[in-house]
Amino acid sequence: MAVKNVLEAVRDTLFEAMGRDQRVMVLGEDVGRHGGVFNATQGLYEAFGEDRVVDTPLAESSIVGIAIGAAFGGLLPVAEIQFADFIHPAVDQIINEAAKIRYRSNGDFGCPIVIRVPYGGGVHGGLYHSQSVEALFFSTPGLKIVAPTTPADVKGLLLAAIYDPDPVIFLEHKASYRAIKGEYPEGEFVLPIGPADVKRAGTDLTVVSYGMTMHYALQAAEELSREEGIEAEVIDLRTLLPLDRRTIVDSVKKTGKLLVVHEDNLTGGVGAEVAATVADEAFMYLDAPIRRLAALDVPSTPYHPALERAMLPSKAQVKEAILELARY
Amino acid sequence: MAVKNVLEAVRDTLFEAMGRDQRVMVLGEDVGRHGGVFNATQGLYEAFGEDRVVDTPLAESSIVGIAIGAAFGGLLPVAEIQFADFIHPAVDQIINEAAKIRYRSNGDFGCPIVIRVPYGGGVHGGLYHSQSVEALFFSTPGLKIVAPTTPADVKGLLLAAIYDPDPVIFLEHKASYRAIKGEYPEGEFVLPIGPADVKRAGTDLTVVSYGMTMHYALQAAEELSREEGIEAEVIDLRTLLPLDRRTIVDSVKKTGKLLVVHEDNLTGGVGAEVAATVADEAFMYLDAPIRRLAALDVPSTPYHPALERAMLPSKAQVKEAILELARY
Amino acid sequence: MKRTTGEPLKKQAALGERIHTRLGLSDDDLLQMYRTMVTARAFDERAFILFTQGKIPFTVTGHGHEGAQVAAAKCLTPGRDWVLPYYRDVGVVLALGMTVRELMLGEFGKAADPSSGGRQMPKHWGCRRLKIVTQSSPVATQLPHACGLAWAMKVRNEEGIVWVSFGDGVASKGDFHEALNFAGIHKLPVVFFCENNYYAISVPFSKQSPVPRVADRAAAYGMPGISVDGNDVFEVYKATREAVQRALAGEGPTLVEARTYRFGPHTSNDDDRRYRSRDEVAQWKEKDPIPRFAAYLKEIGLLDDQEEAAIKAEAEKEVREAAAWAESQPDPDPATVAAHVYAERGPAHGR
Amino acid sequence: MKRTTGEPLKKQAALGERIHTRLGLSDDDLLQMYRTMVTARAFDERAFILFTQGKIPFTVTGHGHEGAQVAAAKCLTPGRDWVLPYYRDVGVVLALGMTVRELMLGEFGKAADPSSGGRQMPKHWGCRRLKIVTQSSPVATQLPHACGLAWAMKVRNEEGIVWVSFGDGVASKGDFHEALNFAGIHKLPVVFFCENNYYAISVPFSKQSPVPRVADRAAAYGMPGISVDGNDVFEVYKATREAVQRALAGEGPTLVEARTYRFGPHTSNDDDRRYRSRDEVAQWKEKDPIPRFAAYLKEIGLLDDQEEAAIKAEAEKEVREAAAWAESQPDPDPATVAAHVYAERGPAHGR
Ligand SMILES: Cc1ncc(C[n+]2csc(CCOP(=O)(O)OP(=O)(O)O)c2C)c(N)n1
Ligand SMILES: Cc1ncc(C[n+]2csc(CCOP(=O)(O)OP(=O)(O)O)c2C)c(N)n1
Ligand SMILES: [Mg+2]
Ligand SMILES: [Mg+2]
Repeated sequence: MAVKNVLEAVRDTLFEAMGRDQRVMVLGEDVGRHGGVFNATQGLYEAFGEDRVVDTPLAESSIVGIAIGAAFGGLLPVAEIQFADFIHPAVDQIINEAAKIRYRSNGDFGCPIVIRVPYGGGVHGGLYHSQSVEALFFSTPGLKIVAPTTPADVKGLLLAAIYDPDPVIFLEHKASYRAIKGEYPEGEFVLPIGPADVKRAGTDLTVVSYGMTMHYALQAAEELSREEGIEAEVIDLRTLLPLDRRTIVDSVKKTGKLLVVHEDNLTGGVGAEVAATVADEAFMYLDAPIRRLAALDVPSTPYHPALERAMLPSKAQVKEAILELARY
Repeated sequence: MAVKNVLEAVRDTLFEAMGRDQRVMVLGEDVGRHGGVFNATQGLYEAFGEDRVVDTPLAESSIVGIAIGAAFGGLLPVAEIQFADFIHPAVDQIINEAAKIRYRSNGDFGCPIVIRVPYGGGVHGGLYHSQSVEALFFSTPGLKIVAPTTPADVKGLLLAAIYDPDPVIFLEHKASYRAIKGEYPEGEFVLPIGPADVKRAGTDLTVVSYGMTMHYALQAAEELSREEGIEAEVIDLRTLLPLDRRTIVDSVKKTGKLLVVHEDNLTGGVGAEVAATVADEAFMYLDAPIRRLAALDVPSTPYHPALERAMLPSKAQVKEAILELARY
Repeated sequence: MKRTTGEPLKKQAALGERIHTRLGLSDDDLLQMYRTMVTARAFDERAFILFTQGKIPFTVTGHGHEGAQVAAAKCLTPGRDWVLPYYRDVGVVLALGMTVRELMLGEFGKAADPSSGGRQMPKHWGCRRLKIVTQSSPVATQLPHACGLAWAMKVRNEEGIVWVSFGDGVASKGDFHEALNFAGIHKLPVVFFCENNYYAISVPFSKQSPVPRVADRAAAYGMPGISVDGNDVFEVYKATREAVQRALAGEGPTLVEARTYRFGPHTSNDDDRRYRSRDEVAQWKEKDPIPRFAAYLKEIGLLDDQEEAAIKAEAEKEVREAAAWAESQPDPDPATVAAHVYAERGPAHGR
Repeated sequence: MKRTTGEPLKKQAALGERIHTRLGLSDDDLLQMYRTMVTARAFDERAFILFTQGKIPFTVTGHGHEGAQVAAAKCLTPGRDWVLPYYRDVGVVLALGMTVRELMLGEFGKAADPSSGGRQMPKHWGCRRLKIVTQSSPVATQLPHACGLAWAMKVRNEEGIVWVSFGDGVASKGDFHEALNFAGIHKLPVVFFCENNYYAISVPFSKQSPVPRVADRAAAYGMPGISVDGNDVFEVYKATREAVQRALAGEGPTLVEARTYRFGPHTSNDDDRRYRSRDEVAQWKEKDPIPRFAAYLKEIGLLDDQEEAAIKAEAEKEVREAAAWAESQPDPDPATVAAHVYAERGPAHGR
């Protein structure tokens, strides 16, 4: 198997999907000749032409709205929102339209679109090139949200998302694009949307995460295993919505402790739902308070590296939080 | 003191504020000559003229955007979004602009706007005249969200919101407009944004809620006190953001049990944050799993009363949940 | 209703220069259009009565718009063209082939309501069979959908066009701009059909628009903008048909504005006396498209007073019976409330 | 730099018919404008060097836009008018009175950066003192803010106007439409200033706009649209001044389009060779507004080669020194990261 980074995985998966299925199209700002500001669509324009690789005007609401219409018309559109921070004008089309179409039509219409969204901080992008937006969409039944951060997960879930009959927000952590490398499965490789992935088995506590902080958790868990003999079970949610409560609850029933980590800010984040679920369904198994580690509750990530570091959760903090909870 | 309903409280408070302070203005769809589709601005146009009571075009993003600009210019704008279900086009202006202005300008600029938002179901409004949108904004530091549902709370918090130097989303439950009556304090009566209100003291369990379900909880608590001798402590959040964690945690430390109830759907709702907070900060005091009761996780409230009833939490369900948890 | 004498046909022949023949409309076309207009009117009147009787909690009517609607729909080919109507377009969906009974199920929000099984408010039609796209209530959102559909038709080389309607207030919204802009850039086969009734609820057109005509906005999108008397069936038909032909010919989108008026309140929740004078309403009622069209039909001998009354009576009977029938149909089963949040099974096949 | 001989003044007197005198611009005005243009250029060149050196993680430049920017800013009255610039407008904010040192603090994101204390990316200026409104990065959002400000000025009877700038890509967005629509309806004192450089990152204007000029969109909003050669300082000045005068006279908003070009990549992250031919760039560089303005100044005797070089050297020195100074200033204190989420104290007093 080839080793690729996350960005290559996105691009190659799009290339494969478009090559195989005429219905797949991509649209967004600069996705055409430019190949995307992160190069995620590089080569598609040359290979598949301007009917299927569409440079849209600078107008996010219409990017999603056009994708919805194209899906009605039988295409399988993959829309790119250039940065997660610019998805907000499209919230109406995503929440009130895409996510409600099947329900409101009593199943007569569906909305098989994918919205690719580069997100996340740690890239000196400041307030508007760093945001995590999962909480914004997390209370939206009808929508699916996936956030894979290994090349294999990216491939398997992006293919699944393209063929999913419902709208999928596909979150790509910008910091993972080049930093995270791994095996890239050849050919048809589809992962189900829904199930979380136990990326590391353990017995002492459960760490639930996704995105870049999941990688921090994995690394910290390895270190703590070596250094302290602490065995953390690390669950990568991968799919945020619908949430795989079962895997989480089962794990906590085994370990008795839960730490949730995410880069999104604390209040109202996905971590709250994970914690609330466990505080209900695994209450009798809990040996310690449920801990959450997340970004500070400030409006967004500041630009200067010193402020940025102070705002985002770090690997060191994740390690410390695991250690502290393990010792509780 | 006069007894008024919630709608009258909104209207009369706006009238008082505008009469007292030239800077206060209202803007929105049909707020002028019509007086608002719920009559919440009735009489303002006649009393204060079209410079201060502005019928805007049908364009929610600009309603909020114009309010922000007017605030820069020294006014204190109160924008009305006709139904919560139509706030989505304004999400960018609310989250990326209003909530981030102070932070991004390092305190140089502020954004003293109020966005009044009639919300909630049970009024046969179907998918798009029933939504609860608090979860959408709840992960937005820099923004304040209040949701009072007694005439006195409405007055005190609306006045506070108008004078608050930060943006405030003011949620008005449509079903409370006429159904909830109570004393309306005369003259200057301001309540602080932030503190939750213990609407009923109790010892057996803590019920945290807001909006119409808070009234269900209050009624159920009274009934269960009479019928079963169960004493529920009912906390009305009133302010959702920033969340008054202290009052909640202190109450649960006393009662040992927590039920959170809201009309918004379960996943990613305010209830998750309340539960997660308690599962961390009051863990040692908990005698039972933390329970949440909320609307079904479906895209929105269906139109037909039979479906609507099946989707929304009822007073009977609240009562049952209290009873069950008390007996746990 | 069948015609009983050959007389009017003769009369018509003598009037070869009449506008409808110039437009290629046959006698049958005219009568069918007239009947649909009358049925639409009767349907909405019945719906309002049902509301007043407390049998349904809400309705919204297209009173006054029927001429524009039926004329526009006449230019469309059901099953070929995608249609995105808005909540006043009862005349459109009837003309396309939704039945009065289907529509009545929607008014009651019954389980068998084809649009939504009782999940949407009345008048939010959707019908895959007829390529009528499911409607939300937030306005303007359907305009980019129309562009996406047109894109799909274009790249898949499918014959047909996309027709999307909306009110004058909608022209204020960002989605209107983004959609017309995209359609203009790519010369998409879309007909943007604005039913300008000069009010967005209470807000008069002058507070929505800095220009006197919605069609004046078309130039900014590099497309023709045509404003017509929306109560004149033939003007609307002509403008819409030309727009459809342009679209079919690959010449791109058109913005058609049909200037009309809503005779009733905005919805059953509204009281329009708060913002419109009775005089103004009365003046517009004189331009009512139904008597006006009837007058034309009479002039050319296609209709007489008796037939006019019969058509009306028939329509009223049909809607009354449909209402009674629909009322007796099963309500949605509360056990289905959580169905169709997600597809029951994948993978996607274009729906 | 002081002038050393009286010669050119004489020469100028002989040229009473020159355009700048007709426009009411003095020699001092011209020289001040020229210096600001050169300083803006030097500032951005320095910023790019800092990026290349790895001293700052990011920058964005206004190369090529300086003529339009300085000419437009010349029409504004600092402290009276509200100004909402966008990220290329280094020439605007310099002209209004932000200092090179202040701007350099922004490039480094230093604690004393007046715009944001290092929270925003460089070039996101805000400065209450000069009524420069805090900028976000999402484009077009500032356009409705401009309307709100204008509304406030109007109802408070404050003298002045609101000037807001943006790129050509922004005209595609919903907020553009909603803002111009509102300004048009209420004849608000706003000047909408579009710097059309024919690209939104890589997307050419032809894929953003169905009409050849941004100004062609103005008619839809009932306002004048004026398109000028953005590299001609006098054309821009004239059009903007007229727009300001209209606004001051209560005649409403204007859309001014300055057609120009960006000489460099979109930002320091971009490689424009992926989407623009070097030929195209070279052709536009021949229209560079700085040498063009210099040529005019030389023609009227206000500048010679030596002075030209001296002004450039002076500007380069100023920005180099400012960069070194700014680099040495304190970084933001991580302990302040949670400050200014909410106001430290109320109540609101208009900020
Ligand atoms: C985004 C949004 N905002 C507000 C509303 C509430 N609303 C429903 S219809 C309407 C007025 C629409 O006016 P117009 O477009 O002229 O159509 P008309 O009803 O007059 O036919 C408003 C404001 C809505 N449905 N959607
Ligand atoms: C809402 C939004 N979407 C996308 C972006 C990313 N982006 C930044 S600048 C830009 C292009 C802007 O082009 P234009 O308006 O022509 O201004 P220019 O940069 O050419 O001066 C884009 C797409 C953004 N900042 N905001
Ligand atoms: Mg209207
Ligand atoms: Mg540009």
